[in-house]
Amino acid sequence: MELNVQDIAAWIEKSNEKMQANKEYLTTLDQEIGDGDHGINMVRGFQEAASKITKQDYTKPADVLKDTAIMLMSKVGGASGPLFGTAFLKLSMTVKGNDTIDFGTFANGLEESVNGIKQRGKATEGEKTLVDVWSKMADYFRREKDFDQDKIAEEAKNAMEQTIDMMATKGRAAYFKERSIGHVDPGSASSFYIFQALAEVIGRRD
Amino acid sequence: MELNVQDIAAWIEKSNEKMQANKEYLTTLDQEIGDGDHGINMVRGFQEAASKITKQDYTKPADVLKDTAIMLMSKVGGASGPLFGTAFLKLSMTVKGNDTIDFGTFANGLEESVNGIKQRGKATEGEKTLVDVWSKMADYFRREKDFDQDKIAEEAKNAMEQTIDMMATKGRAAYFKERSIGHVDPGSASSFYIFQALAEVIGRRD
Amino acid sequence: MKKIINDPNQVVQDMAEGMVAAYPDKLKQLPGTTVIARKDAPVAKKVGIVSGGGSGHEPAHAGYVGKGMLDAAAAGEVFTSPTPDQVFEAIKAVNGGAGVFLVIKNYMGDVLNFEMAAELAEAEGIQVEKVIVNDDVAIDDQSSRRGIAGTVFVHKIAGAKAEQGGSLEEIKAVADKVVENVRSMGMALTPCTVPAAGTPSFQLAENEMEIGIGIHGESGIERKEITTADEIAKELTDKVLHDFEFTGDAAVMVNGLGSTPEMELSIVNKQVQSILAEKGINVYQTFVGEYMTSLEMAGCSVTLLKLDDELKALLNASSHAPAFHG
Amino acid sequence: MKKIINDPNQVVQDMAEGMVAAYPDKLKQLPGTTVIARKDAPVAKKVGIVSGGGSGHEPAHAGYVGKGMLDAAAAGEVFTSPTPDQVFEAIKAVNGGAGVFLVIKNYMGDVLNFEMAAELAEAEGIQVEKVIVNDDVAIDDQSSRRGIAGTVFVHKIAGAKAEQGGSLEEIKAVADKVVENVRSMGMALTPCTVPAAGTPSFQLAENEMEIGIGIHGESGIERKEITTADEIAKELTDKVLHDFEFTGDAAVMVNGLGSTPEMELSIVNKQVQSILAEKGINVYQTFVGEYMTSLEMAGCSVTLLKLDDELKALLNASSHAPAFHG
Ligand SMILES: Nc1ncnc2c1ncn2[C@@H]1O[C@H](COP(=O)(O)OP(=O)(O)O)[C@@H](O)[C@H]1O
Ligand SMILES: Nc1ncnc2c1ncn2[C@@H]1O[C@H](COP(=O)(O)OP(=O)(O)O)[C@@H](O)[C@H]1O
Ligand SMILES: [Mg+2]
Ligand SMILES: [Mg+2]
Ligand SMILES: [Mg+2]
Ligand SMILES: [Mg+2]
Repeated sequence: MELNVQDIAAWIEKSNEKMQANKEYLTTLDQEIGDGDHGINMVRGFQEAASKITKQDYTKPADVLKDTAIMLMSKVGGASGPLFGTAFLKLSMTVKGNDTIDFGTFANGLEESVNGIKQRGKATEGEKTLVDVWSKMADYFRREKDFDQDKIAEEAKNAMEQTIDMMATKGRAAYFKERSIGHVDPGSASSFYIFQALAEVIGRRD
Repeated sequence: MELNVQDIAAWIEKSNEKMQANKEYLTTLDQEIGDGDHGINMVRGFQEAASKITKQDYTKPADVLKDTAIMLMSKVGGASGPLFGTAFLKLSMTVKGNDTIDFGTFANGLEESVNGIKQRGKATEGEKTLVDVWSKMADYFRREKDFDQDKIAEEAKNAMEQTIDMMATKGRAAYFKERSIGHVDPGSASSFYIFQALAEVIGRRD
Repeated sequence: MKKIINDPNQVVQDMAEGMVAAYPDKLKQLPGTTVIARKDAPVAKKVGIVSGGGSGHEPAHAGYVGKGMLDAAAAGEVFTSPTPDQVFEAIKAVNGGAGVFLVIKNYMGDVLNFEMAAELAEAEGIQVEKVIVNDDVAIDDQSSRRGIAGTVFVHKIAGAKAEQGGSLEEIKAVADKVVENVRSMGMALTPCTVPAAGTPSFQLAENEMEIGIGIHGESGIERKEITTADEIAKELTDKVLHDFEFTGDAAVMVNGLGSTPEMELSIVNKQVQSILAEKGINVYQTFVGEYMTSLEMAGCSVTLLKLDDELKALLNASSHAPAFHG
Repeated sequence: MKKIINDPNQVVQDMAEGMVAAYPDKLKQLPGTTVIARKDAPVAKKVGIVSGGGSGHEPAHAGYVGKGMLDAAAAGEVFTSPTPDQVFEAIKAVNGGAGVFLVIKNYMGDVLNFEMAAELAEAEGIQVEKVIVNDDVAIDDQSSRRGIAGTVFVHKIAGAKAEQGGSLEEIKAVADKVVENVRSMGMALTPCTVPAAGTPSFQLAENEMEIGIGIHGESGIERKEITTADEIAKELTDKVLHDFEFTGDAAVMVNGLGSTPEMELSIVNKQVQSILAEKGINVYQTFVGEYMTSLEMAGCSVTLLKLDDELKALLNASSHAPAFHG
């Protein structure tokens, strides 16, 4: 299976729907170990990305991803904006020129995304940040052969849930040290929604 | 019956006890139609007056009354300080030189007090202020022949209660216009305690 | 009650000491009182300007003590007028021989206690004049209108006039002019808690606000459902404009009552300015911030002062008071 | 949620317009942004100073825009860093040819977004330098310490240096010196409510306080039972003194987080000053008030800045920013 430009556009739109639906939940997570704006930030960014994408005609997946990256960087604010923006920008750069994205290319793109996030945020795995979801997903894609709706969603969910027991050492949550343990990392939760949205797009195609 | 210097001192001390005991109630009344400090103000003033009087030896009732007036003026603050101060000062001036105070002299003193309060506060009867209690008590003393514990307390209570149905036109309560109706005037309540204290002193003597 | 205090009965004393500790070169506390005066008071041959009132209105009144503004501020207990002896000490401390001018807010307590102090001072041969500020248009009857945020303009302008060597009569005249030309109207979203009382001054539901509020934590003239900042600004401004014919130049103050974030004051200011522009009133200067508060009450007031050339010049004159820079 | 606002999604825009409306001669809003800049920006040949961050810290940051302090402040959504494009607009607007200096508070969001903006600016040939302020001693690990009230001293001193014609390198050097010599510690009695969230950022019982609070409505490092102002002042001051050896002269800031009455800040200041006097630290200048807030949070922070002659002169230099007078 390969993802075409409609699939990628649907991915972003579905991600937006999920952010809207879970805005309050994300904000609650961020109130617990952050400053309570993560839901608001993600909704603002994905709302703008989705509406930009809907308004425009694209021929290449990379262009959808790039516009998403730009909208996230320029609308989210907060730590998560540049990080998610970087993720989509790296993905876009990897698939540049392609009409469709095959599994291997997507896996490469995710690897680039993770590297980009880690570099920008100076964070690594296990620090209770969105790195923990993106990195686990890159690993998973490297191991697998083809897109699988259920497995992608499940893998992302597991990765998100594994942040519960971690102690934050990056981002605002790090200020709480031990007190950060026992909560889902907000950025990991929104990352999970992004991969869940991807899984649903794949499901629609199957 | 005549009131001697011990009676007058006891009056002030008993008034103080009543203010202490009803501080919260007076404050609640003032929260309803004022700024919520009347209990605090009265307690501060009578506390100082009582402790000044206890510490000192007096031979003349007028001196006790004068010190009370000075303490109320210089410790209460707010509208009620100068007004109660004036009341006790006028009383003191009327009985100046006397070793004891007979009923008629006390009645004259109260009349002077009412005039003093009215002049300072530019208020008259029916404006829902402490004038309403002091004026009713002056009337009562003018009508009667001798100190009577029960009647004094009863008369003062009635006067206080009559302020409930009045609409305030002086003091902070006046800002509330019709909304001031239905509440006891705080200054009338504390005036009632002063006369109740007087009644109890008389009762002790009977 | 959540407050950063030591003893509810010591808040005014502690505050006075803390204020002087912050500005030891500018301010002094008169011994045995909670009066704060200019460090260099009395200034010879200058009329001394004294104001004050209950505490809880900070930065009023001590924050306005300084060259070009007040010479002394007497602080009473929270929301309670200072007693005559305290005001009398303030008067004596700032009398440089040219007399003393009192700026009194129109509350029975303030008026009575300041007047008694004035009598004591006059008995000692000190010439005293006064103005009673009643800018609050929430009250219909002009004689019982409260003095609220507009008082700060009186402080500023009377203080500037004194600094320029104005006589007691000249200061009285210009202060009267300010009082005639200044109007305010306030509202609140929450009550406040007097430290010694320990409980909020009134209760308001989550969707309610009080319109026509004073600065003593009392309820307002009218209780209403909360509305937008634009509508609140409009209601306050319209009431002020309805009461007095503002034409030409004006100074505007959007004053926070204590816990209203400056963000919200700016939002209110935006609408106030657009209403004034629409009416053709020329805003000469705007003040947005906390000038006359009511402890931690949430809410704001809008004040307009009609300006002529004299008032403009005096408003512009320099002030060294910690809370008013001009 | 009780707030005087119009639309939770419009608060920053409304506020920016309201601020400029208050100081139309001093400030301007860059079109299409919520960046506020000096009216006369760019100032030719002067290094432009840009700061900013999430909104909700008013008067920071736009209140510090003015001659002698910042050239522009970029305001993000409430408690959310401004995006790179906004900061980039600010940088372009204040670049008078001598480069631009960024004062960034040490939050991942601020750092990332400002750095991206710096990259965009450098790509256009604008020279950019920066300082990252991390004065909050509540956090042990120095590299992850937050920037809080001490940032205002960086604004003031970097701004003064730029006004005096300092080069980008000289400004960087003096800003670094401030960051090395400034420490803060805060506490809170209540949470605050982000307008778009609508619910308080955390819950605190009537008898609880949070020690080691930031300025984004987050909980602190430690939850404790409320104690007296004196003990609170002591805890904050001791923590600051323990982290850095303050000797000689210092500037002190007792900063209110939003809804703390000035009365309480003065009471805290009284004790802070007496602790410093005891330790033989000479207080050169004190600032008591709301300088770096967290919406309507109740609480305060104590900041100390060790001063040498250069820092004293720059702290003393004149500032025309609406919220900082010097
Ligand atoms: N250094 C970092 N590296 C990677 N992710 C980070 C880093 N710092 C924060 N994050 C992520 O950002 C999320 C918070 O985003 P958000 O609330 O939008 O921004 P802010 O923390 O600025 O308020 C965290 O839950 C975490 O997943
Ligand atoms: N003009 C007046 N004349 C007589 N009594 C007055 C007047 N104004 C107020 N009072 C009395 O003072 C009382 C309020 O006293 P208090 O709360 O101590 O002072 P304040 O109103 O200054 O807070 C009122 O209940 C009323 O009885
Ligand atoms: Mg956040
Ligand atoms: Mg009262
Ligand atoms: Mg009072
Ligand atoms: Mg944030």
